[in-house]
Order: sequence, then C-alpha cells, then structure tokens
Amino acid sequence: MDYFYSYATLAAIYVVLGLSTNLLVGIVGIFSVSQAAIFGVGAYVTGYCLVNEVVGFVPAMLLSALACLLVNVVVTLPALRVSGDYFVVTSFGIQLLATAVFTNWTGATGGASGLPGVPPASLLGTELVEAWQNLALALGLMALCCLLFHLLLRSPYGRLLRAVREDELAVAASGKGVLRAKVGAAALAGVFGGVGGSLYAVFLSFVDPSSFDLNGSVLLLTMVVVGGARTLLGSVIGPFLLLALPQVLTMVEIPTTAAAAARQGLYGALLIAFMVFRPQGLAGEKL
Amino acid sequence: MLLLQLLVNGLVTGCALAVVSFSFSLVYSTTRVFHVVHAGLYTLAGYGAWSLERAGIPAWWGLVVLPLVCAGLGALVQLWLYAPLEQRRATHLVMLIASLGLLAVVQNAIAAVYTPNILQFTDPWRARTVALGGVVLTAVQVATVVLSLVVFGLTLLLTRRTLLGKRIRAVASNPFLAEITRLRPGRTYVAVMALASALVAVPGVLVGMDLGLQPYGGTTVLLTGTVAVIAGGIGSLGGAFLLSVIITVLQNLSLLVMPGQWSVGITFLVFVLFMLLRPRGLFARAG
Amino acid sequence: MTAYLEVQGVNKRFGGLQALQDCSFTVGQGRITCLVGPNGAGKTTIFNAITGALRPDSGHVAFRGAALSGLSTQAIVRAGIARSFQNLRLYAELTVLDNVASAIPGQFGEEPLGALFRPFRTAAGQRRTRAAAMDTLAHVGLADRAGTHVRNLSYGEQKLLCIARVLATGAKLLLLDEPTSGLSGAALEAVLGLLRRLRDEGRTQLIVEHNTRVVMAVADEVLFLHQGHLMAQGTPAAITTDPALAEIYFGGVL
Amino acid sequence: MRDHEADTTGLAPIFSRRLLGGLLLAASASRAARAADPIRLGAVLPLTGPSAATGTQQQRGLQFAMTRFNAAGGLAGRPIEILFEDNQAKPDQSVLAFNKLADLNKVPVIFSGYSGPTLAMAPLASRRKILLVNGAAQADRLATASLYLINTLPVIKDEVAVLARYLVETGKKRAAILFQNDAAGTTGRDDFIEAYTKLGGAVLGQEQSSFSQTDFRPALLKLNSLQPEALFVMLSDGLSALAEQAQQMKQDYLVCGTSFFADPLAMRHPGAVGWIHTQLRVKAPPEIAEAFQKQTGTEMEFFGSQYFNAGSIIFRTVGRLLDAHKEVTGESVRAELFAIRDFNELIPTSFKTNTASMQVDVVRIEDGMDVFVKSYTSE
Repeated sequence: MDYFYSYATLAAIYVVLGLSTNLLVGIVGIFSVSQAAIFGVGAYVTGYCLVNEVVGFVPAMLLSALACLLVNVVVTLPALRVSGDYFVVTSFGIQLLATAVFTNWTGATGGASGLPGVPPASLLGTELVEAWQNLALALGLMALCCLLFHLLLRSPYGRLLRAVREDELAVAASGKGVLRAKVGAAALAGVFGGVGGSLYAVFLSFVDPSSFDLNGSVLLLTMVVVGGARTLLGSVIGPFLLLALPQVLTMVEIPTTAAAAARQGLYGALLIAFMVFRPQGLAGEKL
Repeated sequence: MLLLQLLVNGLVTGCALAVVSFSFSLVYSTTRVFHVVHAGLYTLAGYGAWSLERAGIPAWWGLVVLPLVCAGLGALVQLWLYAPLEQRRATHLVMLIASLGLLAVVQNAIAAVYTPNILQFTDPWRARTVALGGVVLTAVQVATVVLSLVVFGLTLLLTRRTLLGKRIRAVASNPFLAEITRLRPGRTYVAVMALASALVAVPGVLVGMDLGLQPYGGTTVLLTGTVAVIAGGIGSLGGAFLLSVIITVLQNLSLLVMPGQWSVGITFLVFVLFMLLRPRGLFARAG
Repeated sequence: MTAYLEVQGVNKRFGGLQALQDCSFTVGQGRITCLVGPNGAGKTTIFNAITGALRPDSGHVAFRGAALSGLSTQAIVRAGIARSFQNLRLYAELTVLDNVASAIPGQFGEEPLGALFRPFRTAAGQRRTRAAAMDTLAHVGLADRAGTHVRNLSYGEQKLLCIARVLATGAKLLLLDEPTSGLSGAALEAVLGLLRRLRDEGRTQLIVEHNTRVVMAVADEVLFLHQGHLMAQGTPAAITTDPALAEIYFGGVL
Repeated sequence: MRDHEADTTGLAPIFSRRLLGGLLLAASASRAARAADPIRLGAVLPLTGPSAATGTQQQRGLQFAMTRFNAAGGLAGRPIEILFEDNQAKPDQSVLAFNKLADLNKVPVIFSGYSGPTLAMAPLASRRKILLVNGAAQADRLATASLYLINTLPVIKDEVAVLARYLVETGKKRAAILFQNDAAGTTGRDDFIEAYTKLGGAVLGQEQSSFSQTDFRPALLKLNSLQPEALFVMLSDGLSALAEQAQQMKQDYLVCGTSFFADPLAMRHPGAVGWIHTQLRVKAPPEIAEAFQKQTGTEMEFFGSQYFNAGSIIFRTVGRLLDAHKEVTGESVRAELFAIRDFNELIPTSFKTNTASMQVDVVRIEDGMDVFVKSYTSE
C-alpha cells in the first residue's frame, strides 16, 4: 500500500503547489514560470530548520510559509512594471537565478548534493513515520488549502483579482488598488508554495535542486492547464492525473531498451492530445 | 590575453545562438506561439548530419540537406499542430503546453533511436585549428561565425525586400486585418515556420559538429535564445542577434571576475534588472 | 459661487506633442456638460488629468472647492469622480453582475485576510453588494441580464453596463467617454434616456461626444476643445451654429 | 528480457492484481516456491532526461550480468528478472518507483545510481528492510546513509586521495579543477582539495561545467590562464568533447581524473593521450568486453562495468541463499553479502563496511589503452 500512499501524498503536495500556481497564473494572470523556485525555498527552509534542529516541524512549516510569502512578493513585483511576454522571461531569469542559488549556496542548501536526512514531520510529539500518516497530513493540509482557495474565489477579493486579470486600468478607474490586490495574491500564493515545499521536504526526507528547476515550474503549469485553469477542481485533477500518467505508462509493455524514452515520448503525445481535444482543461472554464 | 580569448569564444558561441534566437523571433513575432519544438528541430538537425557522416556522406552536406528537411518538418508542425489548435481558439498557454508535449516526443524519439549517449563527429577537418593573434579557433568555429552572419544577412534581405517579407510583417502587425484583406495569415504562418526551421538547422548541424550531440541538449540553448529575443525587443531580428552575442560574451567574460557556477545566475540577475529598467526590451518595434 | 469642477490652466506635453495647452473650464453641478472637438483635441487627455491617471505638467483641478492635484486615482474615485472608457474596458470573462459589483466601494473581504478568515461576514457583505449591484443594474435597465457574461451582451447593453459600473462607484460626477458612439435607434434612445434620468437625480455629467444630435438632445452646456485648449463655451445651440467652430471641426474632412 | 509486467495496463488492474497477488502469496507461502519462478529484483535508474546517457549504460551493465547468469542456468535453476523503473534522476520519482517495486513486485533488492535519488530512497530502505545497491554514485554521505545501502564501489574520497598522493609524489604541486556541478562532482572537488592541500599541493582555481554540457572552452580558457601543472577533471560525461577542446588549446599540464575516465571513445581521442587517472582494478578478459558490445551494441565503459560487477555480486549472493534453501529478503541478502565479504567478479571487491574497498591503480592513457603506472589500495 505504501506505493499508493506515496503517490497520493505526492499528488496532494502538488495540489497545494498547483493552487499556488493557479492563483497567480490562472486567476490573476501573472504568468510566472518561477513557481518551482518558491516551492524550493519552502522545502529548503523546512529542510534546513529540521536538519540543523533549529525548530520543530510546525514552526518550520510556518517559517517556510513566511519566507515564501516574502520571496514571492519580491519576485512578483516586476509584474507591476513588466507585463506579458516580458514578464515571462523576467520570471524565467528569476527561476535560473534561484537554481543557481540552490546549487551553489552550499552552506545553507547542501549545494548540488542536496540536504539528506530531513527528519519526518512531527505533530504533538508524534513522529509521522508511516506512509499513511504522511498521507493524512498531506491530505489534511491539501483540504485546508482547497477550502481557502474556494473561499477566496467566491469572495469580493476573488472577484477583484479576476477583474485585475481582465483589465487593470478599469480596476484602477473603479477606485480599487491594483497593486495591493496583486501583492496580496502573490503573498497568498507564496504561503501555499511554502506549505507545499515544507511537506515535500519532510515527505522525501531529502531536498536537492533537481526538483526546483525550470522543469519543475513547467510541470506545475502543465498540471494547472491540463486540470483546468482558474478552477479549484482543475487544480486538484491536474496533479493527480499527471503524476499517475507516467505510473500507468510503466505498465505498458515496450520490449526494447529504449522503453523509458518511448514512454516519455508517449507522455508528450498525451499532453498534445489533451491540449487538442480539451484546450480549456479537464475541469476548466469554457473559454 | 585571457580576456581576448574569452571574448572571441563568446562571440563564436553567440553567433550560433543568435541564429537560434532570431529564427525563433521570426516565428514568435508572427504566430505568437512560444514554439519550443524549435529546440527539437535544432537537435534533430545535428543528429541528421551525424547520420549522413555515418552513411559516408561528408557531414557538411548536412548543411545543405538538413535545412530542407527541417523546413518540411516545421511546416508540418504548423499545419498539423498549431493551426488546429488555433482553430479551437486555444490560449497561448495551451499552445505552449502542446509544444512542450511535441518537444518531449521529438527528444525522446531521438534518444530511443540514437541512445542518449553524447555522440561526436569524426570528420578530421572539423578540428583543424587556425590561430588568429593568439586565439586558436577550429574550422567549425570559423564556419559557425561566417555562416551565421550569412544566414542573418539573407534573412534580413528576405524580410525587407521580398513579398514574403512584406506579408510576414503585415501578418505580424495585425493578423485580423491581414485575414480580412485576404493576405491569408495561415499560409504565411506555414512559410514562416518552414523558413525558421530551415534556419535553425544551420547552427544545429554546426554546434553538433563542434561540441557533440545529446538528445536533451537543445532546450537550454533555446531558452537562452528566447531571453535574447525578448530582451532585444520582440520582432527585432537585429536585437535578437545582438543580445544573443551580448549574453554569451557576458557569460564568458564573467569568468574573469567570478567562478563559473555563478555566471549563469548573475547573467540572469543582470537581465532581470535590465528588464526592470527597459520593460519593452532594447529595440522594441514601435507601436 | 465656486464651480463644481474647476480645471485651471492645465498643460500636458507628450514628447513633441502639446496635448493640453493652458486648458481651463468649469462644470456646473447637476448639469450635463458635453466636451466636443476634433480628434486629438485632448478630450480623453483631460479625462486622464482629472482622474489622476495622468499628472499634468502644470495647472490644477479642483472638485467642490478641494484641489485634486497629487491625489491617486483611488482617492479621486473616493472623492466622487469616476469615468468610463471610450473602448469600454469591461471585464469580458465576468458576469454582468460581477462587472458592476466589482466597482462598489467599501466591501468587506476585498482583501485576502478578511476574505479567508471572516468567511461569514464576507458572505453577508457579498449579499449586500449583490443587492446593491442589482439595484444599479435595474436602474440602467439591465436587471434581466445580471447572470450573463459580458461577451454575450449586445453593444448597446455593453454601453449601458459601462455607465452602470461608473454609477456603482457612488460617484457624483460622472465622466463618460463617448457613451453613445456606435449606437442608433432604440439602443441610442435607451442611453439618452438614462443620461437624462441621471441628471434629474442630481448627478453631474461631463460627456465626451461627437454626435451633434446627441449634444443637442442632452447637453446643458457645451465645451469646445481644440489643440488642447478651450476654444469656446456655451449653450448647444450657440456652439453648434458657430461657423468658425464648424470649420475647425470639419475642416480637415470637407 | 521483459521490461515490465505484461498483464497490467491500467490503474484499476493494479488493485485487483495487488489483492490477488497478496492472496496467492499467502496461499503459496506453505508450499515450496516453484523452480521456474523468476527471481525478481528492481532497479531505479535515470533512463530518460539529461542523465539518461549514464542511466542507460547502468541498465546495460545489469542486463548483461543478468543475461550471463541466466545463460549459465540462473540461480538455483530460477531465472533472474530485473524490473527497471525510470526516475529521471529525480528524488520524488525515485521514492514512487521504490515503493512501487517494494509493494507491487515485492523485490528484496533494488539497484540505484546517482547520489540524490539514492539518498532519497535510503530512509525507505531502512524502514522496509530492502537492500539498496548503489553501483556508481560516489558521494561521501552514501557511506553512512542507511544500513541497507550497499555501495559496490568505493566512495570518491578513496580514489581522489590516491590521485592526490600520486600527483604530489611526482612533483605536481599546482593544480586546477574542472568539475561537474552535481553531487559526485562537487564531492570529488572538495575531497580533492582536502587531500591535495594536506599533502602540500596548491589548488589554483576551479571551474564548473553544468551537467551534460559539452562546451568546456570558457572554463578551460580560464583555468589555462592560471598555468597549473595538473588539471583535475571530475566529469562523468562529455570527455571526448573535453579531449578535443583541450587539444585545440595545446596546453602542457597533466590532465588527471578518477575511474570516471572510462569512456572508450574519449580514451581513443588523440587529445587524451598522456592523461592519467585512477582505475579500480578490473580483471575483464577481452571476451567479456566483446560479448558486452555484441549484446548491447555499445562499448563497455565505466558504468557498464560497474553495474555488471554490482549485478554479479548480488546475483552471486542471492544464488548462495537459494542453494542453501534460505528465504530471499533484503535482510538475508545483506547478511549473506557480509558473510561472503570478498567477491571476485569483474572487479575484485570486498566489504568490510557498507562500502566496498578495491584496489586502486594509477594508469596513463596511451593510444586508447590504459597503461599501468602504480598501484594503491583504498580503505
């Protein structure tokens, strides 16, 4: 059963991260390709705190959330000045910079070798060692984040964010603060990213830069788009589906030594098919 | 001395990158698709030339054959993937994900056929060296500079002086208007994709000959190229060319003052700051 | 008596173009003032200057005796001035109701903390906001379209919605940028009717308008702008029959 | 060879198969296992993505060992089957793959490569008592990551210490470093600096190459300018490109490295003549290398031989268990491995701790061949 549990735990973590990406990219329309960097900051902060026994798990997660909040606000600020394609590459630059920091700031991140031996999460004095306990923790936090996301979407703030995506000038002309709205969304997306990263660190017990590179950001975007941007359901379906796909594909018998490459190719082909047949995503709003 | 050597080396690498970027720019400014499959065609061209060498045909024939092959493939990508998606009114993000899917297919197909090992060309003329004032260059490096400048010149002539060039500019500036004036943007898109794919085959073959081939190697090159495209100002071929050279020269020269593991990160930090100062790039087309 | 809105000696230069040149005029309370002039006369620029979207090089604007210079767009909306846009700028992916609701001031839960941690209070506020937005929609005659997406509205309905969104801010002075352009027949009549009703309720309107018949039909006062400068001010009849102004207005065309 | 189970093609069948499998397992526990049942072992390797070149070589080494054992009648009459999982060198995919092999296939032993993924799987190996066999990653932390982690080649520290000693002995006391910026590369770099400076050598400078990148020119240009007597190279891939680019620059320092210098293509490159490197003593008769090339279509290089060795060690151990009619579990394989202790497969290997020790030679490359220079023993 550990296999299924570890799959579900990982998927639940990616749902939290997907919500973060969906909020920024789908709802507010800030096309960030550096969300994996935020996720990484969350994982490293928790990893560092626990490995060096700075604080316990719960405060470490809170610290991760706070750190990601601040970092995400800072890296989203260029969006206030640079827009569209220009922001995408700016964000891309930020992602590469983050990867360089994760890889080379050996004192804090362990460098390219990563941080091994992150102790498991502990709640109320109990260490969550078993796979089902990890799953319960991840699902619990996922549910909490989903609830927050839902409340947000239906609140006036959610409406304001969607309006910002549609037309910033009109929002400003209605007497609403565009800057504050965006900063708030970036902060919230940062908190989600921090919680997800923190869970990832304790679940894998190992943090290294390979999970937080540009491919990681692209994976998050893909999850959101395949699931369906701008909706809660989409952010849940996307990660569960895209993490299951490679697993299902390993069940497909391919009788050559190039099997793994063939499966990755098949994964690419499925992505194309999803986009051609359902461009709005499986649970997305009809565009 | 070291400065001169690094400078020249950066210029050579920059010329190859420049062809990747301005050909990408051609596609991006016309069709607005973030065409990452471009990286796949770049890699494919190198492998094609390697196969020719294996078959006993001198590898430089690849410079004649592969642009034609890639032109055909590029046109097919437009006809079979981007055009249908556009008809379904897919967003840019959806197009990007579909393009990423196709890139995965191409790269993994290459890995399945050629193995993921690094392949080297064997033709001895490549490694023949020329010494120019203390800087030693190989024959391929010299060819890279010359051919990159030649194809750049030809492309400029083509876009400025021919009917196709006029169409490209008309469609790029306003596809809707082009549609109602019966310029048939669809056909222009196919032509642009064919042209750009033919162009990208040139550095694909040359860099493969110089540094060796690997299936997943094109992605980094393309991403650096897109940064040049956008920092140079979307739609400006000269800007893309110049910025490509500037980026690689900066990366090379940065070694004078800092260890290499930071050079990528610092280069992109400079780039992010630059974007904040000049949010529309260096040579953005007016309007 | 101080003017309701006073624009005094405003200058604005964009590179080599003098968009506003010593532009001065006043708008009287409770009246419909139409701003006319050839293309490029600076009509939209003066809207931007009044609403704080643009900082004039010199000169000042005062509303009900208080200077607006240096205030943010937000503060100016709060003071009671809101504008519409010539190119509508509606939120295409939102419903008609949400377009209006988004402009209503002082909602609870319009920032993340309140929205997430006081969900019940937010929901109650949301109900009040919806009711207020419905009232506004009813006022402009779009109540039955509340749940529709903007892209499914007719052009005339979109024009009405623009005015509704301006009204929802609670503004006392409405700056409407070509509220009737592109309309004819019943749709035009609906907008004209609404403009008159708003005047009767005591709202002051400054309207950019091209259509002389519309100006004749609704304006109490007409301002003629040319090259960023006020050329003439007067009753509709006086302005529209002035041959010199007609020469400027149509000069390039006829 | 079968790449994976044939009879499962969707998610739903997993569960029914799992249930069924569990029932069958319980039912057959009393009976003796049928003779023809294959012995299933797992492997989690980077088979796609930028690290695939290494991963597929490792896969070939294991497959080659498997074919040879099976051709010789298998283990106590039972054929060996290895289930390969692709982790793209990512820790999270490795954890999924590990759990999958452990739950669905009940494998007692899992082969792995790469330091990051291996470190991510190590706690699971301890918890589930599955033997994790690392045949290539050399990061020092692997030595202590888990009781259930066996490293079939010495950690990099041992090799690098030998190299540093040789350099100082031969009077080369000014070195520069070119390293690959990943776990193995940075560990090797740090170990080299420590060993070399302790012996009185001076490290003049270091430059990186990002992984799977083959443009070494900027780094070489900078390191050349420091005028070192030796260039320590810590790369696992792209060596032939390095040979070519180094040749172009015509420098007169000594290029040296570890047993990663085993890419036949690079070794034959004229630019690599005179390079020296440490080498784990391989007693490969030429017919093995030939058979390898015949089966896999590629030459046997470092990873191929290491995984051939690792596979053979484990197969030998499991075979001994089966011959003695003992149950094959992670625990029993581990115990048996330490009971045997000294293996004499492709590379003579002995286990005093979790990490193998081997004889380390210093060799010089001449005309595509390694020429013996001096021998040391790793600790």
